[in-house]
Amino acid sequence: MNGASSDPVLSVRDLTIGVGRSAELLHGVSFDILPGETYGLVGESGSGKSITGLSVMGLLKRPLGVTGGSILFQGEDVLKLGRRARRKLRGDRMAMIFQEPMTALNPLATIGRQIAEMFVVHRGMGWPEARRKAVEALESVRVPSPEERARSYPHQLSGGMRQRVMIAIALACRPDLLIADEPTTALDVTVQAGVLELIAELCKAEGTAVLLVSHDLGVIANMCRRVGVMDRGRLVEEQDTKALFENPLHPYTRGLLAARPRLGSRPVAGRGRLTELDEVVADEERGRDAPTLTTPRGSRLEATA
Amino acid sequence: MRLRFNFTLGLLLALLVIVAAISAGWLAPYDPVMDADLMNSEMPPSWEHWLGTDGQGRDVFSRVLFGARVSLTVGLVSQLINSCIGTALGVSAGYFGGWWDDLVNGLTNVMLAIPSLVFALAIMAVLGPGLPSLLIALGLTNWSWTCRIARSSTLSLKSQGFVQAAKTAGFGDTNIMRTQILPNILGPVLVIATLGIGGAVLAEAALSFLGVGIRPPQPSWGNMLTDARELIRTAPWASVFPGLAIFATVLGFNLLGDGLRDMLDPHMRTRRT
Amino acid sequence: QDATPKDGGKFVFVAPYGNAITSLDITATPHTQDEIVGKAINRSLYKWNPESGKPELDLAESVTVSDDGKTYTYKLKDATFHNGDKLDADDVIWSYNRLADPKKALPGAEQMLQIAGVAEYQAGKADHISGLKKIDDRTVEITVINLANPGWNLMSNYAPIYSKDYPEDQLASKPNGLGPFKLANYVPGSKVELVKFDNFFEKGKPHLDKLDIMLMGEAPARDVAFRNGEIDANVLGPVQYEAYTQDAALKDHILEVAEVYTRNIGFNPKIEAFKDKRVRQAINYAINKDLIVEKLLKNKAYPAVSWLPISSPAFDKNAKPYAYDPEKAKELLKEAGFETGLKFSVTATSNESWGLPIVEAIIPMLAKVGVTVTTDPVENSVLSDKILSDNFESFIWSNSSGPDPLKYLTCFYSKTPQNACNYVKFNNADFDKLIDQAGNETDPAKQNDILRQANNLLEEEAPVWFFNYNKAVMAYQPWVHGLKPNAMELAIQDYEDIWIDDSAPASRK
Amino acid sequence: MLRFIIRRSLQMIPTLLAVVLIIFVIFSVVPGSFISSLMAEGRNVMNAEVLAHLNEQFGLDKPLPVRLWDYLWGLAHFDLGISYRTREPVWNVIEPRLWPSIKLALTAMAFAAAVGIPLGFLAALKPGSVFDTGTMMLAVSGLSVPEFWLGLLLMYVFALQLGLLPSFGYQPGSIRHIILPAIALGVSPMALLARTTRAGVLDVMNADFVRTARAKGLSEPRLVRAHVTRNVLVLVLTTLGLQIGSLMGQAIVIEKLFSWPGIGSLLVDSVATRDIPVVQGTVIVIVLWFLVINMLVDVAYAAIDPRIKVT
Amino acid sequence: MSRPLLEIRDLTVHFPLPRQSPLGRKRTLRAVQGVNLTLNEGECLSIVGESGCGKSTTALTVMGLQEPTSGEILFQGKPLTGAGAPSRKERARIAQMVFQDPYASLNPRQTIGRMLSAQLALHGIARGSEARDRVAAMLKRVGLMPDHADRYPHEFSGGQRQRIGIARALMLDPKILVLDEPVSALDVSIQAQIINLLMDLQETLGLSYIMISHDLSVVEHVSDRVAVMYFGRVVEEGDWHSIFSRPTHPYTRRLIGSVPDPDAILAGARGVPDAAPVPDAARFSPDISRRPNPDEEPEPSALVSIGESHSVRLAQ
Ligand SMILES: Nc1ncnc2c1ncn2[C@@H]1O[C@H](COP(=O)(O)OP(=O)(O)OP(=O)(O)O)[C@@H](O)[C@H]1O
Ligand SMILES: Nc1ncnc2c1ncn2[C@@H]1O[C@H](COP(=O)(O)OP(=O)(O)OP(=O)(O)O)[C@@H](O)[C@H]1O
Ligand SMILES: [Mg+2]
Ligand SMILES: [Mg+2]
Repeated sequence: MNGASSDPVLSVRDLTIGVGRSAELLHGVSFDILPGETYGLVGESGSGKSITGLSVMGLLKRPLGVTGGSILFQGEDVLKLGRRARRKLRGDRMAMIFQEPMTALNPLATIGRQIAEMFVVHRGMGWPEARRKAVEALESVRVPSPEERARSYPHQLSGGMRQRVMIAIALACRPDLLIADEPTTALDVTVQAGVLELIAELCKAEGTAVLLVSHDLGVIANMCRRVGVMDRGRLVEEQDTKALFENPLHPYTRGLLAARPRLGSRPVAGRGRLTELDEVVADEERGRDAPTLTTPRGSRLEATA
Repeated sequence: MRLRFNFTLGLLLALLVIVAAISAGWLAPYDPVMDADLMNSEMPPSWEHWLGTDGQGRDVFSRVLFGARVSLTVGLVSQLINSCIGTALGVSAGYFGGWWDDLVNGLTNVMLAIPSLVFALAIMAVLGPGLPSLLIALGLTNWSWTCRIARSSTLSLKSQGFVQAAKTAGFGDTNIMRTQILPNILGPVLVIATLGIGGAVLAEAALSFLGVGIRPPQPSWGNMLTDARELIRTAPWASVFPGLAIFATVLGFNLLGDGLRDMLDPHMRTRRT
Repeated sequence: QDATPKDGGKFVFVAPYGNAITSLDITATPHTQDEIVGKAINRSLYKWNPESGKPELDLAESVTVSDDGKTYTYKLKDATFHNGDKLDADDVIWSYNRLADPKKALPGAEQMLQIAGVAEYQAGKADHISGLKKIDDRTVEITVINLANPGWNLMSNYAPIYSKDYPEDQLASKPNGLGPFKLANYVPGSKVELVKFDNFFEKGKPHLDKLDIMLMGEAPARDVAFRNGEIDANVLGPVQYEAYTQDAALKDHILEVAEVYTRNIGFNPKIEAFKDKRVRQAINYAINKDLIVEKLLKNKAYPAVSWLPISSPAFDKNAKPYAYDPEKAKELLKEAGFETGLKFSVTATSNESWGLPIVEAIIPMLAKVGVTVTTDPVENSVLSDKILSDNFESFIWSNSSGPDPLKYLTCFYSKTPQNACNYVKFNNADFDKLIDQAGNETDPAKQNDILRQANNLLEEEAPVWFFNYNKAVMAYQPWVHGLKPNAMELAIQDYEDIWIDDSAPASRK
Repeated sequence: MLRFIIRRSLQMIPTLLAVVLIIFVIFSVVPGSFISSLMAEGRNVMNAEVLAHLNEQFGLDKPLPVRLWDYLWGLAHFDLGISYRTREPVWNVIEPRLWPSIKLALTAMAFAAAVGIPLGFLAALKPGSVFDTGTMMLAVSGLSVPEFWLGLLLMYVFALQLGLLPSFGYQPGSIRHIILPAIALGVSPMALLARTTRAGVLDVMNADFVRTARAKGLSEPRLVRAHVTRNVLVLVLTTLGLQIGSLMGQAIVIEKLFSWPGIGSLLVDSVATRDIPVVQGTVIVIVLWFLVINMLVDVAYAAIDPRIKVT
Repeated sequence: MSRPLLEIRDLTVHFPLPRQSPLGRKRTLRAVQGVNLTLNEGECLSIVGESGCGKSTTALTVMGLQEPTSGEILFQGKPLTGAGAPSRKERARIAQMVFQDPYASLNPRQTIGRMLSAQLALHGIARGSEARDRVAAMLKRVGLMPDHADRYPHEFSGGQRQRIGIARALMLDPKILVLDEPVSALDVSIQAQIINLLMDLQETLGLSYIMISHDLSVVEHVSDRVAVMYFGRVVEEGDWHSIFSRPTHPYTRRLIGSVPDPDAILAGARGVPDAAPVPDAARFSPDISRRPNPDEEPEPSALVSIGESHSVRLAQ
């Protein structure tokens, strides 16, 4: 923990998430995010990154629920807030961007309306004014011809554009905390870079703190000053990015870094084997107790099995 | 919770009916046709006749039991025919596409546009009343939903890796349809069939009402209900019990189908295709 | 019903058979349902008098018969059509020509056959009917080909007098008749609303201002509607009959009549066993028809003795129906060699009084004497088709058997073809002789004697299982008067005589 | 839009042709004929010559293909032929039945939608609750009762016992007369709609964009209003359309029971009397109704859902 | 070098698009346009490019799962498509495919063993216990346990499923393996295992690969040659080293530039290597974010050689 110049925006303490009361998916995770800071959360699929983000927003769906710990947002434990107060926070002071830009927007409402809604709900504006602000917001995320775009529907936009719209929505009320859950994984590589840059730039300008969830170390390296590594429901390591890459402490982190081929690292002649995770870290060393409940993310068909 | 309860209830009801149908011969205290005693007609439920007697003096309980046979045969067999036709057409149309798909699609639309009751009525008019005609009439008129679902499922399965893989492994088209596609669409088809069983039982009743049902004196719930509707004031038991039997059966299979659907695939809905 | 009729008010009647009215042009349809409406709108030369049981003059005030008994001269009444036209001799001639016209293929053609020259006209050998002659505007002369009273034919509701000047293509939608009521509104498939025709030729009639005829085929629904006061008269089925007669509030307003139908199971001699008189008799012995009539028909029928109904003048009051005697039946079957193994199917519609329920009831009874019966359920139209094309083993049907005994016994005359009405191809020389005799007998009493013998012979021969004669029953609301026990068809009423009293609810005033 | 309607109308032609063909074939092999139905009452024996003339008059003496061709030729000129039974043009027979039928279908559907959709919605908002379980049981029960049985029951209760409503019949202007048959007819689509709506709401509530809306801090009522309702409507519309479309054909039993002068009872009567031109005509009308309603549903889709373009 | 193992000549695949109106113009989607590629024995050819550029379509055509609109595919000089094409069964011995989505590429209702042995039976290679043995051997070869044969797909993790996918593809001893994004659905930690497995197999079995991927670091690691596809066309092609050291086409450059590379970033140096000299760089189409409209834009030139086994497509 480095000496904080100011109080953290978000302070997650011993957060435990479970299914009902029986199984734990997240075991006592703690981290802080300082104002204006971008904090990265990496880890492999199912390690609990998304549910961490969702629990901060208060969007966990039944049967999932927070079973212990606290989430201090600007010093206030949001878990103790009433539903109404919690809702007031959402979108206004903390916002979230999701992974899948194709389905995250209401297909039946115009882009403009979906952005403007933020101003109506949180700023009490009338629709015409909110709509004007929405166009401005679109402009700020560099959507070309924003006037026109405000009138289009999500399906008329490309994936990258939609993700920009999502950013516009999330940042509309200038929140203090933005949770970006794999915001670019579904996008083409060439588009990814642009979207990430946009997030970084806007948040910097507004001093918004960002919790960036990703499984891509490249993305994290690019964006974050500090990184937390998650493995099977635990935060196993937290370091400054540079330090992490240079000197990973936890064996799992080491494995993660080693397993990835790096561009330009191949010798001109021949090709070497990649380092596999379990060559670096033995299973016993890595997992104390594995999370009890894992549903493989599966296809629809699988559910019929 | 709700799901499990409803499904269990459905399963119980369906099993009850099936057991009743199978063991009607042992359970029924009287012959449903020959043990008619006009002297004892329209007797209320009593120790000798648990559910009373009908206008002909026949034991309602026995007739309800034997009626289960007919009604269930109608439901199960006609749905089986529907499922076979619908699946065969739907899978082949979805798999092969092209003109065959267009043809099947057109036919499905025609079948969907002619109300099945109207169609069944016409077929019954040609074949005359009786169990075989009923099976044909109801079996030929209700496959369009199965076909649609089978087709759309096949379309989405067709592009999946394992079907493609089977193709590249050199398997023939029929083999692929049989081993790769069919097992995977059986779930939704089963759901529709289960829901359809109830529909067929009701259709049998409706056709009986319109005068083209099972051939008397063979008892079916539909014709028991139709015959006894005049007696609703004087001998309500003669129609209430077959009515309840229909209700319980249709309810049972509907709950079963709903439950199956929820269990098999929570996302399967009859969407636009 | 003996108080003086009151004028005014509305009567809501119901047409109980099937649902729809075929056509408002009664000449275009042979269905009873349509007669129920047609009777209000149209008039024929004769009409059926339900009280006397005979045809009587309707549109004519008098008739003179020639000495040879074949030429009738009618003096027409001063009657007006709904459109204001006056009835004259040309209308009668035009109407009968139209009915007989083979190109028009009208059901009423049947009723014209007695008129001289119709055969030639239909064969295309004459351009008009020679037996119809206009004497003057109000006098018409009709020549017939036999000695039978032409009233039997010309009273038919299917043979009404239309105005010759009225456009034919309007008849179906805007009928124009001589009847007591004219059309106000027609909702196809639902009801016919009629209003009083002020120029009706019988002075002082009709009494009602309005007549609604609702169409309702479903007996339980009709029952609810009647009890709910939505309709003023209800033709009852057996179940309602029993319920109504036991209901203190309803039992005093029930009209019963023995109709002239004989319900029977006809045996097709195509089946070897049915050629044997003993088998046919055995079946008659084996079935307890009294019980069926009591339990299934709730006594809304009279167990049949032979073919002719009780009301028939040729009915033998001393004749006894076949008794229920299974032992005797077994004996007869044994004699005939059908102790076991006799099996036949009954072609039947779903009619409650002469259809499948009856067959269902006889199945166990016949099973007891070793006869196996199966059902062959058909629709109405298929029943007649199968019977007329000899495509059946046996059938259960309800056939007209009156009021004219000679006409209906002739159905068993060996020369009557199966597709006319000898459905069971009955062929008995003794019976034929009696019919021939009766046909040549002019003295009605003697004729009836001969027919009585024939009818008894028929019972002995048992070409059919004699089941019952229909009892038609109508319940009516207490405020209704003037309904008549029409043995031909109870649902066909002389609407001009119906009236309602002060106790009627507001909706009927 | 107009183009779409024209195109869809043209697409109906093959479907209609197929329907006509099917019905024609079925009724050309059906036992019994119009002629034999005339004799059905067992009393009026019509003479053979009259019958022969009747056959000739209706072209029944011609071979089947010729009859089919004549029929199609007439159809191409919007001529449905002459009814055997009434001897009037078929359209004149059908036309007065059309409005009562449409009225009944629409009223039944209005009832079904007004009750079924809100029920489904409420049930889905509290999935697993007692209300949900109860509603869905009720819905499934609604699908499990034979229609005529339900109709009779309604008649006994509301007309006879309570005396609230007329039990049968059709009055052009009367709302009271339509209530019972409409309810009897509407119960099964109501149940279906309740189920579809419930499933639709659950589906939509699980959609990603609803999570987005939650993340935006919308209150539940606002969320339901602004984001769920329309999306559910899109899912429900198909069922709604299919139900309205097939209601006219499904009404047969109810129309018969309540003596409702609609297309369905006309069809049954015509089948019974083998009045083939009217059977053909009514089936065509029923099918057309289905197709037109479905076309309208597609138009409605385009109005609600920007992703769908009708061109 | 001897005759190439596989040649793709002038491959074009068009898909019909629904007409916008009944009388509207017939529209087609040009998924693949005039693609020429060769694959030599024992080589790994990678195809990279953004989503929708026609990579999978090309692969499916090679597999015979998609009919080409025009052009031909030759295997050892014999056509795989068109009139003289081998039957589906014969073809199965030539090329097999590993699919992108390990979850969707296995039939959920078939045990692994059944799926694998059915192939053997179909081709008359082995039956009964012999087939079982072969299946067991194959499972071992891809790093699974023989008793896994009795399991259903849902009982495996993603990485295991991809191994099964590979086992299935290898069951018939094909010469060519087409890998359509074989690791992109997998976790980083598992990716390495699968890539290593694939490389091992290639060496021990002498297989030739066509690999489709958008992950350039993986591509760089395993390929011998690389083809960059862009809107249905190959825009740059060459041996891996030329492509990664001298990316020339603007799209290739951009692709390499947008790979988030932690080392480069942390080092503060995010550079893309210099392009090879081309006759006239200005002729590249400036806006590369848009699908080229074939009616407006000029046809690009053929591939132009810009170095030893390195060629690029220029705009005309
Ligand atoms: N609704 C749920 N019910 C039960 N378990 C759940 C539910 N949602 C998530 N989980 C489990 O919680 C764990 C953490 O899931 P989470 O979505 O946070 O993973 P993640 O790190 O975001 O993975 P990914 O990279 O795949 O998005 C996983 O084991 C997952 O199976
Ligand atoms: N069966 C088909 N019918 C119509 N269009 C198709 C079909 N298959 C592919 N396409 C279209 O052809 C184009 C090329 O598709 P292809 O799948 O080859 O792309 P890809 O390069 O593999 O993309 P990705 O990386 O997303 O898998 C796409 O625009 C796709 O939408
Ligand atoms: Mg996640
Ligand atoms: Mg692809």
